[in-house]
Amino acid sequence: MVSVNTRKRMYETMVTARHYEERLQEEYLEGKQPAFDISAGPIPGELHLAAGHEAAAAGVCAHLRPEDTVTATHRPHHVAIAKGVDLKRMTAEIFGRRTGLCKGKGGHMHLFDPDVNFACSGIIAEGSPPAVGAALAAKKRGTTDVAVSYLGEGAISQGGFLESLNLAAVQNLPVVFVIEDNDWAISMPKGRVTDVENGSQRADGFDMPGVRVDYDDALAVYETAHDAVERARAGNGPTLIEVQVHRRMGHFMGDAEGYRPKEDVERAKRLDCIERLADDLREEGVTDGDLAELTDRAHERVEEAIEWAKEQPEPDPEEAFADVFVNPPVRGEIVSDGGADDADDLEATDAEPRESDADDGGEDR
Amino acid sequence: MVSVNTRKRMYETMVTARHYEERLQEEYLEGKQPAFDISAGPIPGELHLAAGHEAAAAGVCAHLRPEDTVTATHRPHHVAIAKGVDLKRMTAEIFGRRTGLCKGKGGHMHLFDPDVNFACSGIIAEGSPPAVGAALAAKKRGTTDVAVSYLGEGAISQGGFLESLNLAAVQNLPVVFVIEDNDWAISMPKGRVTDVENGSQRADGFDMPGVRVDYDDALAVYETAHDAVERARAGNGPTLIEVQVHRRMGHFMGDAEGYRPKEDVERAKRLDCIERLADDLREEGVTDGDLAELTDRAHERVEEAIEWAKEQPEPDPEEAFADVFVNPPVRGEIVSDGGADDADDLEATDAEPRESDADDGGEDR
Amino acid sequence: MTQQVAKRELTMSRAMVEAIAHEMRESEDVFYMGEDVADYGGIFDSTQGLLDEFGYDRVMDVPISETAYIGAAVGAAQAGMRPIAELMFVDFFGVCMDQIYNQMAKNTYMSGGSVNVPMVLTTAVGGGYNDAGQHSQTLYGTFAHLPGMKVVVPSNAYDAKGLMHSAIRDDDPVVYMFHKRLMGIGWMPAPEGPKTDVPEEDYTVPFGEAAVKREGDDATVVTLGLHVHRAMEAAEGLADDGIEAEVIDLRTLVPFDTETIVQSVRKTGRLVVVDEDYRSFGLTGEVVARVAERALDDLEAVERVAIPDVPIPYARPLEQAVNPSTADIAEAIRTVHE
Amino acid sequence: MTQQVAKRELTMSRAMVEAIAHEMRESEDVFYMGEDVADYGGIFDSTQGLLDEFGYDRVMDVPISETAYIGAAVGAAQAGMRPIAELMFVDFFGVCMDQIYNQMAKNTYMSGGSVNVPMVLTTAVGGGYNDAGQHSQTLYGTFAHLPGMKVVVPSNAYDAKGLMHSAIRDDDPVVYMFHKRLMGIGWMPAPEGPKTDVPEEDYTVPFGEAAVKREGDDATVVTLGLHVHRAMEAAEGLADDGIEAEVIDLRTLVPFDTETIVQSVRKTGRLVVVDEDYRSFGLTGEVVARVAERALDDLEAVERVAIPDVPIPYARPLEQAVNPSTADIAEAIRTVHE
Ligand SMILES: Cc1ncc(C[n+]2csc(CCOP(=O)(O)OP(=O)(O)O)c2C)c(N)n1
Ligand SMILES: Cc1ncc(C[n+]2csc(CCOP(=O)(O)OP(=O)(O)O)c2C)c(N)n1
Ligand SMILES: [Mg+2]
Ligand SMILES: [Mg+2]
Repeated sequence: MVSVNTRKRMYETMVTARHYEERLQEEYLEGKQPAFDISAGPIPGELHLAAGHEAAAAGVCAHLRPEDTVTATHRPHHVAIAKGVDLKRMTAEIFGRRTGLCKGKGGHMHLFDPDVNFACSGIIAEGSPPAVGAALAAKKRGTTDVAVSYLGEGAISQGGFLESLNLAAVQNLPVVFVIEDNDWAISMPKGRVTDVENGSQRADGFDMPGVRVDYDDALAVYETAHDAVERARAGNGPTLIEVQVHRRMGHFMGDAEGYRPKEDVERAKRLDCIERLADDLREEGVTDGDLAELTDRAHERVEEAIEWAKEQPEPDPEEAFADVFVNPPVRGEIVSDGGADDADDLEATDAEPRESDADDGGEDR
Repeated sequence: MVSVNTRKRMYETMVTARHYEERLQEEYLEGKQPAFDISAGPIPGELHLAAGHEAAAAGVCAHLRPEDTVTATHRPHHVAIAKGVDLKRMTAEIFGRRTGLCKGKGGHMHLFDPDVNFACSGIIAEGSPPAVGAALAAKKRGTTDVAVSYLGEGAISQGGFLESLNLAAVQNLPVVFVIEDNDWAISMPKGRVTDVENGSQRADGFDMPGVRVDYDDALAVYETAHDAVERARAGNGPTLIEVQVHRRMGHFMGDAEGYRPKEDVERAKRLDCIERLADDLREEGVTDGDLAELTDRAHERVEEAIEWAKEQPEPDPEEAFADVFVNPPVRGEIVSDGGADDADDLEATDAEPRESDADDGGEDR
Repeated sequence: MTQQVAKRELTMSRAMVEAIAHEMRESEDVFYMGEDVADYGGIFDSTQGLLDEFGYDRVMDVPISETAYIGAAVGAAQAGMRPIAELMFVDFFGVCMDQIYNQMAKNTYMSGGSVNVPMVLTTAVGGGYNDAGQHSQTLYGTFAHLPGMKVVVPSNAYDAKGLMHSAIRDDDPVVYMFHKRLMGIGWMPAPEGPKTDVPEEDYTVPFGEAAVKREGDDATVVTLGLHVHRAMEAAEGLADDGIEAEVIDLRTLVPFDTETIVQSVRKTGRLVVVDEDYRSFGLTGEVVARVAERALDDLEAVERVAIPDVPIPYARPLEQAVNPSTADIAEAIRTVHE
Repeated sequence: MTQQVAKRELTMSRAMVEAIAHEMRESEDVFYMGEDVADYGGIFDSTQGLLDEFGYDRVMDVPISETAYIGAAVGAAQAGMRPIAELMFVDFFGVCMDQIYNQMAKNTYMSGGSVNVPMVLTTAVGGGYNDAGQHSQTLYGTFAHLPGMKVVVPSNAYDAKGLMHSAIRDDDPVVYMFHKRLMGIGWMPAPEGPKTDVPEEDYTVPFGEAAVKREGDDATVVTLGLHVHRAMEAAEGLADDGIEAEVIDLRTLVPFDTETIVQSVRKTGRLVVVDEDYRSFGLTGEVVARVAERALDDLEAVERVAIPDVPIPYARPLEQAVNPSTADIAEAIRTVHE
């Protein structure tokens, strides 16, 4: 049985994530009017939102401690929020600010928060091997830390994921692989790219337990993840979980979803994991007032983070040349100018801050 | 029921392959005395012999036609022989001669015989995707050709193989994947690198049939392969087969096998698939005289091939610069000298044939 | 004579797709494989409209498993077909390079020419829209360094079509790198330059011939892809100051047209190489070295303008600091001209 | 004063392993992962003897799945350990480059330095023993081109040990490329050069400092790895004819010691770059370009000697034709000297 408190916490996490995505969407589209220009506006570049995926984040991460590692995908915000990533600095990163988690170098697909051992990346299944490595480190050090590797259902055919299953299994490592099955990999429906309906079936080929949660019920996810995480912590090895989620938006902002049947979009919106959990909480006697309170607090936190982020300074151009190494070479030269000249001419050439305007879409607009 | 004729043909193939390996071993070690020098002798470089694997080659390839594609591994000779690769030109290739299958450019790990659609390569699982591609071509063209991808049991954890299973399955392609399980990947026993005892279990994760032949009985392989190949030809999709074989020698020539229990070597030698098939043939009424005749013919063919190969000319050094492209650029320059100078100075620099001596182990001996 | 020949301006993506469609009509052997190439039409419009005409069998969506499907293209090509396989972003090469460089590129040579691999690997390159370090690279040098693949980089619609015809008809593997910012994608505004007149009929742009986009006596600017347009802009700007730069668009990296560059440098004596790839161990060094080998006596000054050996950062001021701008190029030209 | 300090000559592999063993003794965080690194001791002796002292947990055999285990090393490194992961042959990079260049190399930068990846990727390079196109490459340029990894290439036992200590202690990812022909492996005879005196105690060879192996006024030969020994041999041979070549061993590619090379060329005026990697878009071009940028006026002649942009062929006469020999180097020195 999942306690009401836990349910409420998950609810708040999910509402935070949902509101965060909605607000990012607004911010993202600002400055991309009237014509959509990916490089314009306060948040340029690709933006992959996870509205409809929240149950998979909250239900799993509810079991995790800061010491546990999570590697997320190109669609990372809900998981980051559930894992406890610093929301302000994460937002600042997404807005490309100097005080962002990565000083503006990573952006929304490359959020790193070592305080809670969270990372994500933009290449399909790329996070699986490092998660296995974090688990390996835990095993070597004799801790009870676990690692969770998130993937989309489109990633279950990628070699790096499949190799990771085997390595985790044979080394008996404390890893939980979590597939968020939102039915689509950009425009490709699951059935077009694999014969298995149940992605957790991939585990069968590696003698690893595989479990599927057929509906995005945060409580079912919570319970399934509970077993997997406990199994891992107890030194009994990895588990593969697939969770059915729903993609409420396009693959990335700007995706018109011409390939997607309208009913499928509607269905995804109808099957709302947050509504489902709210209903459950009501059944448990939680009042609408209580829920509204949680929601308000969540919204407030999101607003605060976005407000804070937007006040943060942009990085100086010359910061682009730092951080390639934490231990930069002394004598050997690393080219560190933007182009034309030698390192010692840095000030003379590219490092002079160019005009940078938050609404400027770059050279070729 | 496998006809006696088919059994005899398989026997001859297997004896040919075995004798071939034994003779190559002799030739290889010649010139590597007293101290083993990998770069010396008539066959330099790595040499991976497949003695003990013959049943997996003969039992599968007995079902194949020249139009069918086979991609083999770094341990390819037995499969090449079973597939009907030109033995003389293959041998010339292994001896690095100009009339070899690849004009001396490929060597023993890179044998290509387009006449029978055979290829092999030296990177683990690298042959699987091209085999899937050949099968895709067959499907697109509406032929009944199939493709067979050979792998070692060590390869079943490699991403390229696992991805290929999925692609073949979802496209329903006429491919048969054949794992030769010789218990070892160089020095690593199977149990150290994967949790599954039965490699064909990998198929389970992709909704593909997987079958294991638990002992290297050519007849059992033949029958299993029969079903798989027919299934593929009929358009019913791929199959994964694992065959237990035995590694009678080191991983490559020169491997002292310090890591391998002596009993395991002895066991591998005791469990001889050729002896097994001979016994079977005797039970079917084939006389020792008949078997000797097959053996003699096989040995003769091998001797002829080796003799022929050794008479073949070595390539000229300047041939090294040809064949990068079949359609070499006209105007755009491709650097085609061995080093110091421009293309038009070719004669003046490296293309002048250097001393090349078949017993010369190269610059640094 | 009152009738005017209607000129047809196409975006680079339309031109590229036109060549593909033409070749697909000509031969059943040509087909396209990639992620999101069917219904979506290619994330960067590289297959826009093809599904309607050719159907799912010839415009194939494939699982996200680049090793498997690019390797499958190799196998199909060796079986005599002429596949086009798309690597959505060149940045993803790391998951499938083995099939690309060890099979696609080497099988012809390693087979002594008995096998050939007539396939095209298309891939999107380039940054400038804040997509960060895993989605903004060009990696020109990485591909051109490894032998056995022809490597082409169109900078405009005319070349895009002609190079695509050449690529599909070529009996060798061709890596066709198209710059996102040049494609004319609705959501990613392009400079005007890449949109050019494009003949309706098929034609080829031969490999190994660089294009002199602008003549000048004062400096030679060698570049490719997006930066052809920035170099042209820089050159036009400097013309006001009486500095005349010659701008050369490499168009193909393998084969490489050393001759055109050397001739130009013999005239100008000054070389600026502009590249959107990482600066060290890549294209810029190669161009300088080829000129130094052939025309050292004529070479008076040299500058390289490229990504300064850092991963490509996300935030706008940071990315702008590392991606060579028109101003950077102008400054380099001034420097060599001094 | 009658007592002599006993000198210890070690093979390069022994020296490399000695450093690893030392660091493993110092810290539980250091461990080694790779194929055949436990019982076998590394196909090229890179872990010989380590299993006996440290056991299977710290000298780990792993499944043939380079993406998984090299990526796992990244994860373990980010968790604060100091893994060493071995890619058996550098030629296999194609199956796992994503984890190497997109994670290991970029995570420090992309995290703004909040994460670092203190791991070493060891890998065997080089040909000359007829192992053909998939097992004979060096790929120096491929690794050095992509930012975020330090890249080192020892040419002798002393450097091998010192560079390994530096690599393991470095807080950044280091690619440690050891040339098979230098390791002193029983079955692969090596030239004598790489076997050197090696102190028992630990010491570091700093990154970014090339070594002048031989002084000379007539030409500068820049090279690395195996070809340091060929260049030395060529230089000694030419000394008889009165030509004195300066031979520089780069030792590390990232960071790169431009200064030492430029100083030498300022003196000699002539540059020969010798590389066992492919010629174009790689190391040779980079060296020439760096010299051209800094010392163009002093540069009178330049030659590149490298693998001529063909895959590496199998047969002995063919491989010898493409792998730069002592004679090729001597000829190049003569050419620039003329
Ligand atoms: C190796 C690789 N191939 C392709 C891509 C491009 N890509 C980014 S997201 C995506 C679809 C992913 O689908 P899925 O895994 O189901 O995750 P979702 O986006 O649905 O959350 C693709 C193909 C990539 N980033 N990396
Ligand atoms: C990607 C890759 N990794 C590692 C190797 C080195 N290697 C060559 S053969 C081999 C062992 C293969 O074992 P298995 O697949 O069982 O085949 P077997 O040699 O037993 O026939 C290894 C690790 C390689 N060639 N390619
Ligand atoms: Mg999905
Ligand atoms: Mg094996």
